[in-house]
Amino acid sequence: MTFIRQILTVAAKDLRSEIRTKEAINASLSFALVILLLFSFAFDPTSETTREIAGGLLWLAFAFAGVLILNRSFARELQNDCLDMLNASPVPAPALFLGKALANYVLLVGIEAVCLPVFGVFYNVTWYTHLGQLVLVLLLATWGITVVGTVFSALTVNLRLREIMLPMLMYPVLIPCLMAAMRLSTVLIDGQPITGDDLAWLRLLIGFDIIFTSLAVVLIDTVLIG
Amino acid sequence: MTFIRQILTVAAKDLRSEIRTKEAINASLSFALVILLLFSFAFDPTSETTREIAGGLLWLAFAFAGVLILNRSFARELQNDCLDMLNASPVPAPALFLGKALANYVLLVGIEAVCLPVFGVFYNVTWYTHLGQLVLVLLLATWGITVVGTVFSALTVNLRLREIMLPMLMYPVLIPCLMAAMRLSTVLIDGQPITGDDLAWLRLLIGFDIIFTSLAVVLIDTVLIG
Amino acid sequence: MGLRDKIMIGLGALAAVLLTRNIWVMLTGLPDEAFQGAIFRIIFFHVPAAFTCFLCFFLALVAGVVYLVRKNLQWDAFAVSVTEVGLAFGAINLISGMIWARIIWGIWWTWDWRLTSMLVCWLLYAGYLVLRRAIEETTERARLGAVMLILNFSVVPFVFFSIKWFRTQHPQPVLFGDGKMDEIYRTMLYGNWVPLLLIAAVLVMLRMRQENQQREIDALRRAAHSF
Amino acid sequence: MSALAVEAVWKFYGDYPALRDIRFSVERGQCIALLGRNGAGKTTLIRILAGLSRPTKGFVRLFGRDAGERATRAQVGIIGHGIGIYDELSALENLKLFAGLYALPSPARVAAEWLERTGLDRVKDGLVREFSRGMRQRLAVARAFLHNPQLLLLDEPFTALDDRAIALLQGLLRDALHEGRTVLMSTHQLREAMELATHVALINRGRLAYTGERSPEMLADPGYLYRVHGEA
Amino acid sequence: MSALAVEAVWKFYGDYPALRDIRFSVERGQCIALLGRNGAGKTTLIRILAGLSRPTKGFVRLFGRDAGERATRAQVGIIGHGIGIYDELSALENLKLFAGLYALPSPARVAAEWLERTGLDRVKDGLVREFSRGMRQRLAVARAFLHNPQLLLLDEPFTALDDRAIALLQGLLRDALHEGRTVLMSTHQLREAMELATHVALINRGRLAYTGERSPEMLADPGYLYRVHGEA
Ligand code: HEM
Ligand SMILES: Nc1ncnc2c1ncn2[C@@H]1O[C@H](COP(=O)(O)OP(=O)(O)OP(=O)(O)O)[C@@H](O)[C@H]1O
Ligand SMILES: Nc1ncnc2c1ncn2[C@@H]1O[C@H](COP(=O)(O)OP(=O)(O)OP(=O)(O)O)[C@@H](O)[C@H]1O
Ligand SMILES: [Mg+2]
Ligand SMILES: [Mg+2]
Repeated sequence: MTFIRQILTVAAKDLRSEIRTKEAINASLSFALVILLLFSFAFDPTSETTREIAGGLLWLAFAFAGVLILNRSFARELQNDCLDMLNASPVPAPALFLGKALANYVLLVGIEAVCLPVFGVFYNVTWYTHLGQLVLVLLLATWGITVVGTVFSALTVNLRLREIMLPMLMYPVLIPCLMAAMRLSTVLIDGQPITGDDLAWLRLLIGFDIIFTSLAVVLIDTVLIG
Repeated sequence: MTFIRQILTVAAKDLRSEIRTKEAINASLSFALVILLLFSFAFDPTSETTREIAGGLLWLAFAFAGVLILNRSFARELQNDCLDMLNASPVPAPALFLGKALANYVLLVGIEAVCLPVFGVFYNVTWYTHLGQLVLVLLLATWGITVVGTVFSALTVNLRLREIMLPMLMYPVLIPCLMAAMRLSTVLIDGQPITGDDLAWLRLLIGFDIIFTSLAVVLIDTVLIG
Repeated sequence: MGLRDKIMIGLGALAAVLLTRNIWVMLTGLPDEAFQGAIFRIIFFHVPAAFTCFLCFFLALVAGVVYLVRKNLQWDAFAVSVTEVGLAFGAINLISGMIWARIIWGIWWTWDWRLTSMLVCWLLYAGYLVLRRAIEETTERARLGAVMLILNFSVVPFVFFSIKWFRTQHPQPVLFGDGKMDEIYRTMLYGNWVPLLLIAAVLVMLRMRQENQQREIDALRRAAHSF
Repeated sequence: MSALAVEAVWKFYGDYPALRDIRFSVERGQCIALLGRNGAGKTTLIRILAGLSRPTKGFVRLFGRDAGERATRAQVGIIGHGIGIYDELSALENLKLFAGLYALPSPARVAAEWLERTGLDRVKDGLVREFSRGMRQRLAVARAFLHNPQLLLLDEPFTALDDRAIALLQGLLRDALHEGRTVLMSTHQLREAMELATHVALINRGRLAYTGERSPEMLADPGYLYRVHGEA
Repeated sequence: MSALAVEAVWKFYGDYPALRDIRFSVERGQCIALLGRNGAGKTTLIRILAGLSRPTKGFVRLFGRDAGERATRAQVGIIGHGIGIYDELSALENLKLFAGLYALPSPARVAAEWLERTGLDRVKDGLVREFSRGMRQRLAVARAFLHNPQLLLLDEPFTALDDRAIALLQGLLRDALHEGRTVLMSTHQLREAMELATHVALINRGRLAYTGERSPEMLADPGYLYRVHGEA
């Protein structure tokens, strides 16, 4: 119980200070929109090929936007040495980690929720045919991005050139997750349900989430306390 | 003379604190590879349509790298209140701004220079047919990104102004610049020189650079000293 | 000259002899492959290099875990050395593959999943080195590096599992698969793996020594700088 | 059982020893002043005691338990070099946050109480970003005392405090000592420290040069310790 | 012409007046200690003097010129709450940088000289990130003195310094005063301040409560000023 309460406290704190300053949301959301907008000019949005890359484009935008949020996640704690105070408090490192991950998750899912309809309009696709399944894929893949991203955010807080270190280190790790998400979203946006072979991708997504969440929870203490 | 020397000093400082060793080159090289890798998942790079958006992909990668680096530019000065010391020194605010912009510019151009050949190999395009013109477009558009990004970076330091700027989301300002760059690069990579209609895009790029550089130089004092 | 140096020189010499002999046999004793001709011989480096690379990455994982348990910087030195050597052999695999591809397929690179997965793998570990470069403090570098190694290695299975869901232009496994490879080729393949492994071992030992010396130098510098 | 026991602690940054074989212990109800010149290793030691960093060799026991354990941490209050409060939150929000993290029963009440005790209740809804340095330090004090810690680890707590705030902090510390709680503080403001300290420890370049009770001459002449036991 | 003249300065943060109608002046060669409780407005005033913030009403003259002018800035040395040096650069690089920004003729020589004078020459190539708090503060002192400023604005300069470093800084300030340069410092370490100050100014909640010469009783009893002119 205390554990869950601590997670929520940390998450609420992060969300509150992000909503106050809007530093990350602002950059991240506007960047995602720019990507979608620009590519709607580059492609002929009515053509067949656009359909084929719909999922890819969407997840590319999310992955890029996500990094902007994740970059700030632990960096925010550097000011005034707040990270030390969190580490010194009786909050166990996994609770701290999960709290921060939860806050990032909420922000990311929020941004995705804004982007999806925009995407639908610009690219003239009916993305909501299999809304339930699409949301499922979205939630699963975003959790994968969040968990990996939050761990790497902790890992890179003290680095120079942190801003490009984070994506450089985290994207390769995320590739299985992103690939599955892209593939599944393309199928769903194309109006087909997830079946047969694609179920394997869904399983991959779930497996990825489980493995990395456990690894993160186990390793986070080592990352945070030297 | 002193003005230029001060610009260079500020730029050298920023560059030095980012790039101590070869680390920066390594980081940007792997960054480029990772981004290209992501694209290859999102879009099938062998298909014809992908050729058509080659310029788009390239600039997406550059814009992304730019956003990451620029976001940090003034935020870096917050630690230890360094910004105060810069503001208190006899360096005029425009010199400070131009110095920081220059450092960002060098970093970005460096990353781009690494990305281009890698892009050529992995996407199997001959990008160097009109090398001169391509470099010109690259330098112009990157300067646009840099100036706008650096101003916004300065804005994030000042909470009060940021709230005012909020309605105007940050990156959409860059859209004209990016669109011109994408269009021109696609043409050049396709092996054609810039002619006729496309000259208008080039003019837009130059106009964008001039307008935003002047605006930035004029406004920067207000942004930095409250 | 210490025992270590003697072992190193011995192993190096052995590797050189074996390698010369193998190349000699490859050039004079082996027939050209039916479809691919002379270039096929590149396989004797291409494949063992890949195996050596994977072995190194696995050892790096072990070293990382042991470091986190023992907190002994020797293990960290081993982890870097073995990763660097692994990356070198990975590069040999990639580059030999690219040359091969250029000759057989006519292009340097295609986004075939086999090729891509190898590149992903290589980048994962290159990331580890970039991360280390960026951290000055030795203990912190070792700790975060070890974490990174564990995270990296857990992606590798995903990367290689998903291979099943793609059609690849790259040949399917012949060694552990249905085993269509001629006996002589296969013997040579394994035979050439031995000298490559020896070279890897010597390189790892050299790098480890250098790493340890570097640490001592750093400590002296810090002591000189301290108040 | 000592409140705090440091046993043969070494801390290496790479191969450079920032702490060398430190051993001492502090009993409940004692107040120990950790002294040493700039760069001696005080902060390094305090971070190890707070469980923010692990010793390379040796170990540390707080109330007989490991420094990293959760139950131990709930007993420790910390003021570090950085104030450890959030600029984007208000004073009240900050304290409520930490009360929540320490799982106190009624965060809001405790937070309000400590804002009052540190004289910050008038600015409780102001964002910390707008606070003066001393106000921030007061808030840091409130944060450290919030959960009634049995052990207080204070790294230069008097920094930036005005005379009243120093008196306030000294009062709080005195109360804590009377209640049998333990205090370890590092500071360069020797006078303020000596008034409180029952014991002193002096570190010279990572090595413990002196530990013992605070003698009357130390109170009368704060420089005494450095002259007698410090380096040339 | 006064070294520093503050004329009817008001500063509002929103509706809150952080400074109310402050007026005083300091002549060349004087050392004025700016005192006041936490949140009184000392830092706000110093930031205005340094040209980092503009007064809402009134104005400030340094050597007869505007605070924001470039020529004025070159004459001012500052130590603020933040140390104002870069963590990712080495001590030497930091000083060379600032020497460059102040357009000094030979940055490297000046930087080396000041590293020596602040006792940091042995760590000159160490990254500031690895410095202890006191070492950082010494570097901040070096940075402030580097360009031989005619006016020194010091906001709590003694923070985190050990006895030796305090003596060093006091020595530097004394030399500066002898050379006819002007010093304005805020601090809560009254003893150290009073030893140097020729004048004092006391701010109470944004209002100037007292200015005048430092009298002998202030030196003997640092709390004197607060008791007589401070608020209840
Ligand atoms: C850059 C391009 C290439 C890369 C990165 C690459 C990568 C690899 C890797 C990692 C392996 C060993 C792993 C495994 O056995 O599953 C391998 C094996 C092999 N490669 Fe490549 N390869 C490339 C190009 C080629 C080309 C062009 C050919 C020939 C057409 C080729 C033929 C083979 C063969 C026959 C094997 C042995 C398969 C086995 O028995 O497992 N490779 N390659
Ligand atoms: N992260 C680090 N990496 C390398 N060296 C470090 C690090 N942190 C501290 N040190 C070194 O360890 C030594 C002790 O530092 P510490 O901060 O503990 O000193 P201190 O006693 O707190 O000094 P001060 O009174 O100035 O705060 C110093 O020489 C410092 O340079
Ligand atoms: N950016 C700001 N926005 C709003 N109010 C501010 C801001 N900065 C300072 N203040 C307020 O102005 C008043 C004076 O603050 P200032 O920092 O000048 O105090 P100070 O005398 O330096 O105190 P200390 O000794 O604690 O450093 C305080 O009440 C503070 O809350
Ligand atoms: Mg310290
Ligand atoms: Mg102040």
